[in-house]
Amino acid sequence: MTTQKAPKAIPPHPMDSLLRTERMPHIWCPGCGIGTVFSAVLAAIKNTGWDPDSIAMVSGIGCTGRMAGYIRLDSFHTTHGRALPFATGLKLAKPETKLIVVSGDGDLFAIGGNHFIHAARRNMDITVVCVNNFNYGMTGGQQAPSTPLGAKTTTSINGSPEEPFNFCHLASACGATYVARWTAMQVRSLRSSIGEALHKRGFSFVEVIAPCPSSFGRRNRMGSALEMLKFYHGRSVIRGDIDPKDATMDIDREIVVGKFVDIERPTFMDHYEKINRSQMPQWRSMHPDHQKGR
Amino acid sequence: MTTQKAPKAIPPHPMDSLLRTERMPHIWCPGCGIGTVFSAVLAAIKNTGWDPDSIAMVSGIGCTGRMAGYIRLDSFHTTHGRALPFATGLKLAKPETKLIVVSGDGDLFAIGGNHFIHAARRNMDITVVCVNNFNYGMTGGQQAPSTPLGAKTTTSINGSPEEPFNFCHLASACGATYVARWTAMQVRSLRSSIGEALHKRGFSFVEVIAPCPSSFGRRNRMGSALEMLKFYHGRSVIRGDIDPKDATMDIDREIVVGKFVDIERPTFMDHYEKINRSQMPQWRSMHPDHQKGR
Amino acid sequence: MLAKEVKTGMHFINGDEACCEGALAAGCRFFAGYPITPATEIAEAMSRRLPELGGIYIQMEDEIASMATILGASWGGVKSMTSTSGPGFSLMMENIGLGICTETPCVVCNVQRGGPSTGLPTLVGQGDMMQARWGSHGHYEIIALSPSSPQEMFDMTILAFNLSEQYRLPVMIMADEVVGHMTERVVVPREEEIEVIDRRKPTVPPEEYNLYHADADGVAPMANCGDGYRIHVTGLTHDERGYPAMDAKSHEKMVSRLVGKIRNNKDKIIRTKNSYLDDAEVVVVSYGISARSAMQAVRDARKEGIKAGLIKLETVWPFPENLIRSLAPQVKGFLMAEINGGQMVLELERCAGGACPVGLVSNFGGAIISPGLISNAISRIRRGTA
Amino acid sequence: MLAKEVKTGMHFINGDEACCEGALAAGCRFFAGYPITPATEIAEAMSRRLPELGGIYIQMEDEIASMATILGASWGGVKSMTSTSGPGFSLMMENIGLGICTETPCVVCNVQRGGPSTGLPTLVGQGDMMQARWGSHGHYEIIALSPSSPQEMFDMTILAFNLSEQYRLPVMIMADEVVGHMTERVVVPREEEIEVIDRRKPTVPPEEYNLYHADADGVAPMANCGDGYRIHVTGLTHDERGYPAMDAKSHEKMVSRLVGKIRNNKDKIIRTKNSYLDDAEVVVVSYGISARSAMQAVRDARKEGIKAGLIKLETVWPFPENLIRSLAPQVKGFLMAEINGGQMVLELERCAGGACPVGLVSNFGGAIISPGLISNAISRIRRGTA
Amino acid sequence: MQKTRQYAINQPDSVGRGKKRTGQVMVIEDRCKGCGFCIANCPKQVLRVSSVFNKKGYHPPEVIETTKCVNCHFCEILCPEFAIYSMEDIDFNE
Amino acid sequence: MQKTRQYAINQPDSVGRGKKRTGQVMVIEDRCKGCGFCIANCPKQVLRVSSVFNKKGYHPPEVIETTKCVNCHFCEILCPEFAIYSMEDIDFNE
Amino acid sequence: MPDKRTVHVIITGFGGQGIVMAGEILGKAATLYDTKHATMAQNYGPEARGGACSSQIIISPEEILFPYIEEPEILVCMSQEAYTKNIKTLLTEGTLIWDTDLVHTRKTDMHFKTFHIPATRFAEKLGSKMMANIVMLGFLSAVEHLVHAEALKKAIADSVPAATKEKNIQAFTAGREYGNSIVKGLLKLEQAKHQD
Amino acid sequence: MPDKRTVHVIITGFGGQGIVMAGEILGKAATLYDTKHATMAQNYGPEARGGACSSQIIISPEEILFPYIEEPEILVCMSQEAYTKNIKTLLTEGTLIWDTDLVHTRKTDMHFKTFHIPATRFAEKLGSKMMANIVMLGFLSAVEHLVHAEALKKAIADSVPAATKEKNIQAFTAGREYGNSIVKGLLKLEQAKHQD
Ligand SMILES: Cc1ncc(C[n+]2csc(CCOP(=O)(O)OP(=O)(O)O)c2C)c(N)n1
Ligand SMILES: Cc1ncc(C[n+]2csc(CCOP(=O)(O)OP(=O)(O)O)c2C)c(N)n1
Ligand code: SF4
Ligand code: SF4
Ligand code: SF4
Ligand code: SF4
Ligand code: SF4
Ligand code: SF4
Ligand SMILES: [Mg+2]
Ligand SMILES: [Mg+2]
Repeated sequence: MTTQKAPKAIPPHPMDSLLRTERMPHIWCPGCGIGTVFSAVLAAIKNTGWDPDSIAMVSGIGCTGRMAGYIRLDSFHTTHGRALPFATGLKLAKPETKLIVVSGDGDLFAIGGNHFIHAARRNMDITVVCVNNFNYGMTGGQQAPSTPLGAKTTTSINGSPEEPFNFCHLASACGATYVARWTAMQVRSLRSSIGEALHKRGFSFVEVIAPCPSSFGRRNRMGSALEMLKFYHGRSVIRGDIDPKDATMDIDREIVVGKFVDIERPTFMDHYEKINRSQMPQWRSMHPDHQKGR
Repeated sequence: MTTQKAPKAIPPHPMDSLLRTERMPHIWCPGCGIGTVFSAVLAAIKNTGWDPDSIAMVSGIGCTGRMAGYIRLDSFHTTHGRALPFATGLKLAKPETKLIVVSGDGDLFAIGGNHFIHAARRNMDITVVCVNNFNYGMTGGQQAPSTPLGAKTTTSINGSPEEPFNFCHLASACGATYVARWTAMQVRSLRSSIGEALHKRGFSFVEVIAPCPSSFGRRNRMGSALEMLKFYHGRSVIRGDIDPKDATMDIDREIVVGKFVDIERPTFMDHYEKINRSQMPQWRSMHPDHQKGR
Repeated sequence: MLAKEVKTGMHFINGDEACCEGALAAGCRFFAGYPITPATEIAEAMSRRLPELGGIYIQMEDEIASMATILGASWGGVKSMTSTSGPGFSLMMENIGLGICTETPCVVCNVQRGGPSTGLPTLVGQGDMMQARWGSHGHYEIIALSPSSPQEMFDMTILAFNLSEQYRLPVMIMADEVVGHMTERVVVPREEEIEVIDRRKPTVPPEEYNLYHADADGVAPMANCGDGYRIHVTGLTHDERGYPAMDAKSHEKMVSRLVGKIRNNKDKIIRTKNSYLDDAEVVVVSYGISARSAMQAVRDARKEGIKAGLIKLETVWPFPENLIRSLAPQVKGFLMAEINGGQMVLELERCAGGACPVGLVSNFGGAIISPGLISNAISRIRRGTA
Repeated sequence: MLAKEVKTGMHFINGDEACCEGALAAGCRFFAGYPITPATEIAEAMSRRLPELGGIYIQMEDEIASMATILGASWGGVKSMTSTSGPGFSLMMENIGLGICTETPCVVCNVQRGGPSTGLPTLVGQGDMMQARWGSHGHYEIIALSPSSPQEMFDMTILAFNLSEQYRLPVMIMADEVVGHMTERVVVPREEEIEVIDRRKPTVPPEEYNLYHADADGVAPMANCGDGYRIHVTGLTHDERGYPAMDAKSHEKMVSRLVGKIRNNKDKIIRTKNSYLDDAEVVVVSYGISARSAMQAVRDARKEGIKAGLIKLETVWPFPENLIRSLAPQVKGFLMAEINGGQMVLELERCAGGACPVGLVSNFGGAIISPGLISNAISRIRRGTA
Repeated sequence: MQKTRQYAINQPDSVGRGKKRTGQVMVIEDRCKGCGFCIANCPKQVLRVSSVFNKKGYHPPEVIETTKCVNCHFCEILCPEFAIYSMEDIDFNE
Repeated sequence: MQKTRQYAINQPDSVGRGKKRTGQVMVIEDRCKGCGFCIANCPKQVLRVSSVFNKKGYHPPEVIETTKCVNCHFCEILCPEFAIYSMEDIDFNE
Repeated sequence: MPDKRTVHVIITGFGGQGIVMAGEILGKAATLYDTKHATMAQNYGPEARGGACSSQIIISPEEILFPYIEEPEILVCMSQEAYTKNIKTLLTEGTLIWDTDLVHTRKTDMHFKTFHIPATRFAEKLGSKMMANIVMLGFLSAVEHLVHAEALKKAIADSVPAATKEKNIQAFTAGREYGNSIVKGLLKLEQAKHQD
Repeated sequence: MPDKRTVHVIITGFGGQGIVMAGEILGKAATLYDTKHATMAQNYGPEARGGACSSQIIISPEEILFPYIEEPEILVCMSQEAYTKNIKTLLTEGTLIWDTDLVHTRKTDMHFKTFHIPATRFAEKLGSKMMANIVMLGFLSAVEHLVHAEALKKAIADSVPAATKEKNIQAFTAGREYGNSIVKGLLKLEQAKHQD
């Protein structure tokens, strides 16, 4: 009664146009939340209606970072932790391009932490989506700056001795203009947050709590991917517009989700143009690549 | 009528015992605030009454970082930005040693920003004193992540296009247990803050706004060192115990000074010992270097 | 009034400033950097000049970020560069590797100071020559140039951009503190006299385009971000399309090409300035600031009737292996003059292949080599006492 | 029940785990690292074992921090190490330089994978050999070892610590993915059978002590932090006291000693395992996993009556220059087997000095060299057709 | 990679029964990794684990009752593999 | 480095006049870089710029009126050069 | 005859089946509890998240130099994907062993020495699917004499969690007995019928 | 005779005096507005924050190879510290020039050709201490003919801020005239008396 050969007329998966389908299936483990987040990213991009050639994706290294290899857009899979500076260069060289950076908690906040705080401070006009799976998935599940205190990983078999960052709080302390957090289950909210973030002029940050069943889940006996998905969702409490420092991120108590920051602040480019234009009225007019305006 | 040859009995400068006097005069420019901060650091150290061999200073590279070369304690002048990880290793290898890290705004928050946020997050039991002079003094005055928006430096002759960090806010967002800010003129408060910070078990951070007359002052026509000293002081407003995010740091409006954070939180070592001791009761007993206890 | 892109005319500027002007003349419109003595003046000059020309100067949080940023800018279609000195160069190594692996044109200028470590920030060194060649992990080939004067800082920066665009890789300018800080006359030609090479763009439609499908010269035309080719760029081993390909065969293919595009084009890339080689008995090989002392010594030797010659390396990498191999059997000896513990001399010795003695005149850094030391060494080599 | 420091007995463990056990047996009680394939298992093993022994495992935010942290720990008097692979090794370079300049004992294990850039994370490479020697800026000398089996991972990690304590510098273990990941029998001797060398401590009172006043062997006794010597340690060029000294003369003195303590003790440092050299016509030189293929090929050759020999480099740096120089005139040729585009072969060629041909059997990474390829090359060299 | 795509579609004879907007759900079986996200979270319990093995050895979901799908797309947006999606179905009652 | 240290001390004849705690201020002239911090911030205006050049060519401060120093140490803790410091003076009135 | 020449074994399946542990036990038995040399290499791959996984074990009376297996003499398959990926490497005269329920072999495999066992089913019966690898090892030890069974038991004992030791030895024995009965010809017919 | 052979000049003082600019102007004059070659090198040093500072200028009719000055023929000192640090390098037959008010020379310097001018005082009189360097250049141009005065004036004109051009040319002229008068012997006595 169910599956049959597809009649010619049946259209492909709605996201196929944005996928490098020739590279599917992707490498992510069964039930890995990254796939779901990726799907939300693609949907949000699609919803913008923007010319796909005016959008580019940059990632670092990690399971999450592999997204860049599956999206059918100009995409850059850089070095571990360096997605943001790479994206900064790309953005400034081509200000009319919309930049989306996707990477893991380790990539963005361990090795890449400095670039994150500076990009936020500078208010680079970039959207960052971070898949927080509480560990380094790609290398097999080591302690990360997101690993909850006491959680088990391959490098903290008795429990992690470090308190994790609250990424959303950090992002807002550094000046991000848009900050939101969702669990992977909350895909609709996630999709619209990513959409808002894309439309935001400035540094926007969306954190997604997602299951890594193979590494984090397994070590901490969290059950199947599905159970993890539900567990995170169950811990989540939606609280809009609270002070980001109160946006608790504690898998043992509560995961506060929602949009925490949505402000306006001049971007690096705004300041740069204003400061330098005052000296030089026809500023930027000579650069052929920039003549299109923004 | 005044100066004469000193009679033998007259004691040396009270800080000479903590100074590598054979290296004086130091390299800092006339009126550079670093000297004053250094003096306060030494005074605070002296006031603790601790065995000088149980205190060590670590610095990165920069004018401020040169402090490590003048203090007559075990002292380490490392690479640019890496004072904190170096100090982390030293501290964990010798937990009974009190570690004080001194460095500039660039060293700690430009190239070293990632180590700063992670050391704060881990709550490494280290005291950090940052001389914020709004630029890279050592290399001749370039834009730094502390440079006020619009301020002139050798790499922003029309004005800096970036909004600076608020270091105290950042430190507290990352979990520092003690956070204070003073201007160099407020030496008594500064000295007692450094003293409190030294006594604090955990990551403590003291920011000092200090004149760099040769680079920052000169480019921004701020007058003599003395005038800068007074200017910063004049802009300062003491506000104790406010939310660090409201501790404005704006040389054009106000520089909020005071102690912003003073909390208790287990250190990395506390967690490490607790987590691993539960597995292994005689934990740490075998390590000769650690037998002294802490 | 807009600033001129090419400041045609004569200038009395230092090497760092000349480097900046060369970059602008080559079409560079993006600079990301982090201050460090003695390269800071390049960044400072760029920070003044680029906004005038509608370009971007951004000061990054460190050298790692600077390097990553210029790679991003290059894929954005803008010629980009960074400058640094030893400590920053060390930090850039991982992302230089990314640039090499992803074949990203850009220029890195290292104004060398005395090392190792923080060393002698304000004094000269040439101790990063081997690092330029081998400093990033994995196997690859590079192009590195070494200017001896502000004029050459100008000229070679243009050359560096041209080579980087032509061969699609980060090209290094291995300057040194003295060359960076010394001020001399620099003649900037008229704009139309300056040869500027731009990256080859794809001529096929997106469906037929493969990001790493090389032309006959081993270099693939490059689509920029936004050109409609929907490229994927990765530092993982990749196939011609740019897609990750995690096996030895793909790796062999990829690295062979990365290495081959330099090795096979050596003759087109290598540039030396040869003086008095025709009848030379002793050939001094040198580069950067040391080459000036070497030239002085060679001229002095000639004055004394000693048949000395000079190979001034303009491209230090690739090394002029064939030239050395062909000279080795004819000369009484080679001499390398450099400010380090002996780096390029190792390559010289290898290429000489035992056919003649190879000597070294050097110091570890902090001072330039006095021509007298080289003269003495020339005499010793000539007498066979070295 | 406390865990044993030295797990005497036979184990079937992989190279990464063996490295960890070797470190512990050598007295290492501090590890700072950052995960990276294929070195992660060293960190993982350390994270399990160190807390058991009252030591510290800390996972740092990146490799730069890891390297700086182990330097700090070493000055705190605890033997320390880190492990990484290519990309992380590149990032460590600046602080490896600090370790060299400040003469800080510690160990860095690089489990090499295919490069450049992210390359082939899970597959073998030996492309970081020159980087180990030259990867940091400025001039210096290093010691690097290359194990070929889990057993050697154990043994050489002890050796690495001993050399690092003896010569006061970061010592590198240049392993590779296959050696790191392969599991074999590892025999751990009894504790008292393991030679462990500790840094020499000062014997003079603080007033008379100079941190960098060397003994006859070129190495200065080392006071740790807290020992009461009030030391000052800097990566700037420094004098014997450790104080900054910003001039060429001080630099010459400092670097001469840094370089000299290795160069002058070469004979004590260099270790090779030589097989069938006595009558060898063709000598294969190799190291790490490639040396096993080479040994197979040499044995196969011997079976066929070909007089092949093997020099297995245990210390890859310093390179056994004298041994090569002495053999070169006697053999029909040398052959280097390595997984890169030709790195140690350059040094081999240089040392052979043209006295005999030098061949290379290699691939760029991702797979180990099959013994057959080496056998063929041996035959070619022997016939003089290489 | 997936040359063959298989779809679960509404059968003609199932049309007309629903009052609400209905949908048809499609499964690209060879993409599925059997995580069960779609099955567990379909608000209408349209799906269940099939007994079929796909190329990778997983059991893709199958449709239990075709008419129940309300085209909410939830399976589609939750699926990490782009293996399932829903489309609006013609509702003959309108 | 500074072999010679010069001090400004209270003169015997100036003792006994003050009622409050008094101090004596010492200047290590060759350390001074003439920033004027001490002079401008002394609450009692004890100091002024001297006409003497020190080894580095700066004018170190000199004491105008020795008895006025209240030993507040402010000059001492403000001085970036460790070039000036104060000590308690014997107060004969107590 | 556990003292025959160098043997190359590949055990393969998917992540979570204990494939690597099986290889480890085999190697451990050979090196620590028998007098052989053994080298085990795992197959890593970033593309391998949750996918195919294999361990390669060389067992030899002599020192092993080249540690890779290009063409195994023995191939043990515990998943279909693993089978498909590896079958082409098996030596023509090699031995193919598989889990009856998880792998469908092809007719063309008949020229190999073939053995199969529903190892996962056996393990489930014994209490946990997780022991399928140990059942398989028992089976392997019966059909191919690589190391002494006693050595294998010792290696199992110090590789599995203490609490599961007994169970695992049972699993081993179950697999081994099944194997023995096949070798003795009792189950020959059944062994052949799953080919298609 | 501005076309004599290669000359090595060191101008030295402290940070803020425009020492480097003076060197630059000299070099510029020689290379851009005269037909000479010139190389200028600055003295850097991290220990130099606010301290001594110097610029070394080599002027030659020929290409200059070795860019460092070990022993200058002309030494211009604008601070005591700079004088002390550099005096020992001056060639025995060299020329020593200093700012009368800022430098105290020693008796032993008498064997040099010596000239001094209260350049800073002159500059102050003209409106800004900042022009002492230009006064000194004027003075230097009178006592040592390195490059044509016109070339120097042109170099000054395009080195100083446009608004201060006039003033700076005045400063140059003032220094030059003072120098000329000395050279002509008018002020000889005064020139000697400051030695001690
Ligand atoms: C310089 C460098 N260090 C380490 C690695 C190894 N590595 C690759 S991905 C990764 C962490 C991945 O964690 P995360 O960013 O959280 O991504 P996830 O895989 O969890 O999605 C690490 C440590 C590397 N590739 N480069
Ligand atoms: C890796 C590296 N990059 C750059 C430098 C050059 N450098 C030395 S100090 C410094 C910045 C100093 O600024 P800050 O930390 O604010 O200290 P300050 O001098 O202002 O006290 C820089 C960029 C260096 N030494 N190493
Ligand atoms: S390891 Fe974790 S993060 Fe990576 S693909 Fe698997 S489940 Fe996802
Ligand atoms: S440059 Fe600035 S920070 Fe450095 S010593 Fe001088 S005044 Fe102080
Ligand atoms: S579209 Fe909605 S109702 Fe239909 S199958 Fe998917 S989840 Fe169920
Ligand atoms: S959500 Fe996707 S991958 Fe998971 S079971 Fe459903 S169709 Fe398969
Ligand atoms: S101690 Fe106080 S009163 Fe005395 S001189 Fe110093 S600042 Fe003035
Ligand atoms: S504060 Fe110190 S350096 Fe400044 S003038 Fe006074 S004594 Fe001199
Ligand atoms: Mg992660
Ligand atoms: Mg600063």
